[in-house]
Amino acid sequence: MEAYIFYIMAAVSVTAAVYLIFEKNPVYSALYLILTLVSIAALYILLEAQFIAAVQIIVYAGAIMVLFLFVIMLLSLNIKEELKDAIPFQKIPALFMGILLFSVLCIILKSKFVQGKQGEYTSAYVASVGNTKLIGNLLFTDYLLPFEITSILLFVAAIGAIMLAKRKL
Amino acid sequence: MITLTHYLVLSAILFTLGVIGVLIRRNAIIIFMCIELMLNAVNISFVACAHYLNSMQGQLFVFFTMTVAAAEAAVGLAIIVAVFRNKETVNIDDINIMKW
Amino acid sequence: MANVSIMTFNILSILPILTLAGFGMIVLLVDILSSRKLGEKNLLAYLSLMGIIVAAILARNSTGTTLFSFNESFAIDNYSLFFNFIFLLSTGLVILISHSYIKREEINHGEYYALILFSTIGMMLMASGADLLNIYIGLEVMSISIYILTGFKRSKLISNEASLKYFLLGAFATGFLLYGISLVYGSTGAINLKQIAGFIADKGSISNPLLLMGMALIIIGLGFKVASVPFHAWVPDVYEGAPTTITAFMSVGPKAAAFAAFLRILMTAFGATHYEWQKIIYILALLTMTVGNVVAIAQTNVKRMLAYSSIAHAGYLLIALVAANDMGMSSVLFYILAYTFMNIGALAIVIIVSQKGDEFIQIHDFAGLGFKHPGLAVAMSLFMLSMAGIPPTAGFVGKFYIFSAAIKSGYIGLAVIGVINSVISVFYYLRIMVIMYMKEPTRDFNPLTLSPLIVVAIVLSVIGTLHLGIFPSKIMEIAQQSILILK
Amino acid sequence: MLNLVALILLFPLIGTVINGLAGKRLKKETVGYIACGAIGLSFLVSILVFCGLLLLPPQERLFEKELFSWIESGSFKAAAGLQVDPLSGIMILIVTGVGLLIHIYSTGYMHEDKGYHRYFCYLNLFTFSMLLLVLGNNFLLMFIGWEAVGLCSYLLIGFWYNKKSASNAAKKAFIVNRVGDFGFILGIMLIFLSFRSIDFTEVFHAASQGTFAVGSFALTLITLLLFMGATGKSAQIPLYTWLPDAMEGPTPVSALIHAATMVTAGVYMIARCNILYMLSPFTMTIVASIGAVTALFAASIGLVQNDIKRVLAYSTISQLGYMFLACGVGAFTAGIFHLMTHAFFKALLFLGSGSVIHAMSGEQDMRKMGGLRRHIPITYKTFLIGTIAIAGIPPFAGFFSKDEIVLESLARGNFFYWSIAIVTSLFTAFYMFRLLFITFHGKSRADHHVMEHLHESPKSMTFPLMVLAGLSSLGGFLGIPGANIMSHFLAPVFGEQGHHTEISGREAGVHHSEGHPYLMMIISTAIAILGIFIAYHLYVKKPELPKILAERFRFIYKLLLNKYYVDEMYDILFVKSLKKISVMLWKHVDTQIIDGSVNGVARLIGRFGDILRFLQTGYVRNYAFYIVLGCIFVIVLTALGK
Repeated sequence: MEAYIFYIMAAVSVTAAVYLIFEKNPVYSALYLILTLVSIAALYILLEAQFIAAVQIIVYAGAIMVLFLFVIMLLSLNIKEELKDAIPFQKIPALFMGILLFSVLCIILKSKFVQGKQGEYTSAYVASVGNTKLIGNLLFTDYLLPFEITSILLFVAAIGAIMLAKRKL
Repeated sequence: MITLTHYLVLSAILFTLGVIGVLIRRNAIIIFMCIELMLNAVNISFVACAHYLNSMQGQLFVFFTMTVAAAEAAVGLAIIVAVFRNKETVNIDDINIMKW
Repeated sequence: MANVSIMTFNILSILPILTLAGFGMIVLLVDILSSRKLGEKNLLAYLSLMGIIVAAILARNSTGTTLFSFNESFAIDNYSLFFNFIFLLSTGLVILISHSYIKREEINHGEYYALILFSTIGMMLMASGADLLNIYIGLEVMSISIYILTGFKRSKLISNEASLKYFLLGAFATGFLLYGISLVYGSTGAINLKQIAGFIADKGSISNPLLLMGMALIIIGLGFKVASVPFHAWVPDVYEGAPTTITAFMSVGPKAAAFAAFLRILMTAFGATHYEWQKIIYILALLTMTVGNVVAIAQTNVKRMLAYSSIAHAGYLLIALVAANDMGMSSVLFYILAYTFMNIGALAIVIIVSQKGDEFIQIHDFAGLGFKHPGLAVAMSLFMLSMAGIPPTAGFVGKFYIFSAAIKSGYIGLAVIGVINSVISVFYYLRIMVIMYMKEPTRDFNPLTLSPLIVVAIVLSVIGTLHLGIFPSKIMEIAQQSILILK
Repeated sequence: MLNLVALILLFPLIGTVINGLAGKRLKKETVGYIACGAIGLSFLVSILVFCGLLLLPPQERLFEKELFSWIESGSFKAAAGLQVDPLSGIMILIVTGVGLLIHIYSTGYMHEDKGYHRYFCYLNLFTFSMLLLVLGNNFLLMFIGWEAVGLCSYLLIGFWYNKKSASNAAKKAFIVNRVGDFGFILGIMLIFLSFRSIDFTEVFHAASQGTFAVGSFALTLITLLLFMGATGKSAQIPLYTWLPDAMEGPTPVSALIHAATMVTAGVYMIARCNILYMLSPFTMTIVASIGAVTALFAASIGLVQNDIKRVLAYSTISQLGYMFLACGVGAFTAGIFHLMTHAFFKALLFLGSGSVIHAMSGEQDMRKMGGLRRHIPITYKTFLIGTIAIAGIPPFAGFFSKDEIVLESLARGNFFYWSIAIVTSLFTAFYMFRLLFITFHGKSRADHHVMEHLHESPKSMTFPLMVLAGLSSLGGFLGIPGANIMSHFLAPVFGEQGHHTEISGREAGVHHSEGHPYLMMIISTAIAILGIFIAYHLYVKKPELPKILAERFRFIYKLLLNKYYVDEMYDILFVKSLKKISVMLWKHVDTQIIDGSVNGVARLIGRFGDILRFLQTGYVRNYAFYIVLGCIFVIVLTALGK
């Protein structure tokens, strides 16, 4: 059962990703990306990361991609402008490069490697406490510093978005 | 039985697709989406590793990656909007006044 | 290593960061509350400077301690302290040179200073981060601020373009960095540098290709930030298009931060696998300095030329990384400090000489500066000589340390190539001097963008360049103590 | 008194700073007084220090003064320290003494120049750098002086920056020197690697204790690299090309570069490192051969040059070749002795030629001179003394020093060195007297415009000439065979052993040469007189003969006149061949880049830069492509390169 879900979701995400990179219309591309993100969220549930799966749907697929779509609509981009390619000679090498990169990665992934140290958060333990609660606990104890710094990051992003995109300052 | 390697290979496939997308697309927004795809591929590998290692750090890392991605999206799209204001295009092949 | 204390939660250790964040917000608040008159924003510069000074004082308080807080993910030690001072110094100098520049370019918004301060927070986090998460977050805070600052001249296409290029490529490279982190995490089960090192010590690294690939990808990600060839292509375009002050900023601070993280990751986490990364960095160093220097010769735009020269300098620093001995590591610290002075100084003069809209930044626009404004020309010559590595300047001592470190570790070939490269570099540094002193002026230099603050920055840079060249031993001693923690 | 040594450096530095900062606002006289005063005081202190040195017993004549610890890093230490011993004692006297005369001369020569203060600022800095080079007690400090001298020469040669040729010559000098410096700094690093120290005392002590075997690879490499630096600074084959061009600077600067400072640095360095060189016979052979070949080569070029300063420039190269020949055969004393006498007469000749040029309203071509003897008598007389001195006629200074080198080249070297030395001395006598005859004798060939302005130079210019003439006549007696003061004085530096072998070597050499040093003296004097006679015959008795000869031996004449086409050869070798390919590839690539580069090598690198910069296409996707390419490369390197 688990294996089926994995293969189906993996196939969906890969197919959607392929469409994303070959689709001419940016709106469709964005929609394919959302499809990929959702299928990845399903994989997260399979991996017992419910909180992350939820965040993936709500923040990524929900908020970030809506922002993308919004900008695409705002700029009302037409499809034609992609037709002229200034560096057409890169396409074939790029594909080749991608295949090469992938095969190198696979060779290494297929090779025998020692797995990392096992942690204390076994499935049973996580299930007994609850995934979200555990993440919350860790975020406000061990990972407080990055968590707080992230607030600065978001603040910077907000300033930046206003600075760069606002029509009049 | 689905092993860690399965997830890592899926992650590698998506990552590579993202890289190819960056290399061949000309629309800045789509390039940016491809970069998001790469980040998601990495996230899969994080969560999968966390799962198979009985560790929580991977999930936490993904949490932060998503936040960063959100911040990057805001800034990146703002930059694209700013470019569009001045140049009326998001085709990055046209955006090369600086070279050599 | 006297008193190593481990605390889970220690607010004192992040006081400098909090200070900078606080001052960043204050700057924004004051900007909103004060009137909209552009001319009256001097206060903001002084406020930011004050923030930097306060942060420096607070950072100074922790001199000599070694302290890991926040679940051992944040280190306060001599190493991070040394880098924090470099960051604060470079940020301070950049604010000094910014004041008149952003007025001239009409981008005098409070956000400018706030973003610079926030970016500095990111750098400090990178230097102090003892786990990969903190380093990553720090990198992002730093980079995103700089993406925005690069595009700060919103109405200028060149600035937009630089920002877009930097952003897309930066995000792309960060993808590789993250991928590397995830693989390292997967193969060791840890993101804390010490735990990674511990795991490698237990299990050995030879049988772990995934770990090595993770390491390689991290090197690529950071290699992008330090502008090593072939991950350098963004540098010339971004440096040229960014506001000149930001060019000064990003050629020093972020590069230093990336090197801080680089050194800490490689030495602390991957110290045991140094044979693996040394050969990668060996080749990167070789390519970086050669391409940087050779292409710099063909440039006519000063900012672009300095961009290539900054690539070349990253190459020299990578040599020290390859050497990986005490002398090499401490020379990285020393050289970055030296580079801070000479590069910001040089760009400050570029700012003064260029005019509104960054008009005059071709090399021949400097013609005759030597007669019209001898003071500026002498300072510029000093910075150029220092970059070319001619005694008695900081650049010479730094290069000497680096090459000696390489020879000490047995990398004689690399040192020889380094020296040849510094001979090549003389061509283009000298060209600026030749043009300043041996060509008749082709234009009127007035009005110069002079303000007391920028003069202070240049004087500080001159003093720094000379002091480090003539009395380097004290700083070198501090640098040597600073790197002890890495081993 | 020895403690005063820091003052020697301090005074020129103060002079530089004052003239550099405030010179623009000061009166010309004041600037001159400050500059000359600074060097004068420095000269006085040098004398005091020298006397202090003399008061010590010979074997204790080594004084070190550490100013502050300069670079300290782990086992690596370099102090900013000064060292006085007989060798540096002589050198500071030469540098400050001759330097002072040149300073005084310059106050007259440069009087009309609007960059007066700038000139003296550089000149003081130049002297300072040279003194630093000479006084430094470790290799790194010496290197700093070494670099600083290069930098100052760059500033001074390009002093008249309006002249395109001057600024080109300046760049050429600087960059050719940098090529040599590259070897020098590598040599220093290797010294540190081998000896764990760069202090003169420690390194030489370790070397004399036999740390390395004679002829060991490390030492040979070190000495060769150091010598590479010397070939750059002292203008030896193959890095000599900058020196003839260096005369584009004001004439007193040429005098300073050619006589007291800069070019002598290489000889000084080798003499300083004599222990290292003695331990590597292979390098010694190289040094001697390059010295000998350079001597002959440059002298032969000097035979046909028509520019008065150019003749002198080639003669400097040739004389430096002598010094290297001496060092190469192990006769360091002879080398230093010749360095000293050469400083006297070459300064005299250059200043004299400056006086001639001054009188001729800037004309440098000898063919437009002639008959100046009567118009500028003081210059003529002093110039004559200088010419006799360099030609090697007893009892003038050049005779003793050159004779010693000729002698040693046979005694310690071989017949080949000796014959080159002899032929060179014939050439020297010939071209120097040719210069003298063409310039001062015969009928005037200048137009009357110039003739009307013909005048003897002011006192400030003739006084140094007279002092130098005195030194050129008498300076040789310091090293007169039999009672050789120089060699006794320098003995502690060149080692008890070296001294010993020197004497025994001399005796052996004397035996070798049929037991009669005087015979050798007579031979060399005769050769010199022969040279003079030929010159006299060709240029005074039958002035039409040279032209006929030039016609008959057209090929050789052209070859010599064009300096063996070395510059052109470098051009073809490094530039032309590559240019052709590049032009084909990048036909539309502009010419503007070429203009920035300086010589062949620079252009070659610049070409690479041109090609590489086209990788910077401006397309983001290309850049991303490079990243991926690099990424795959790095991963493959990690994964496969076990």
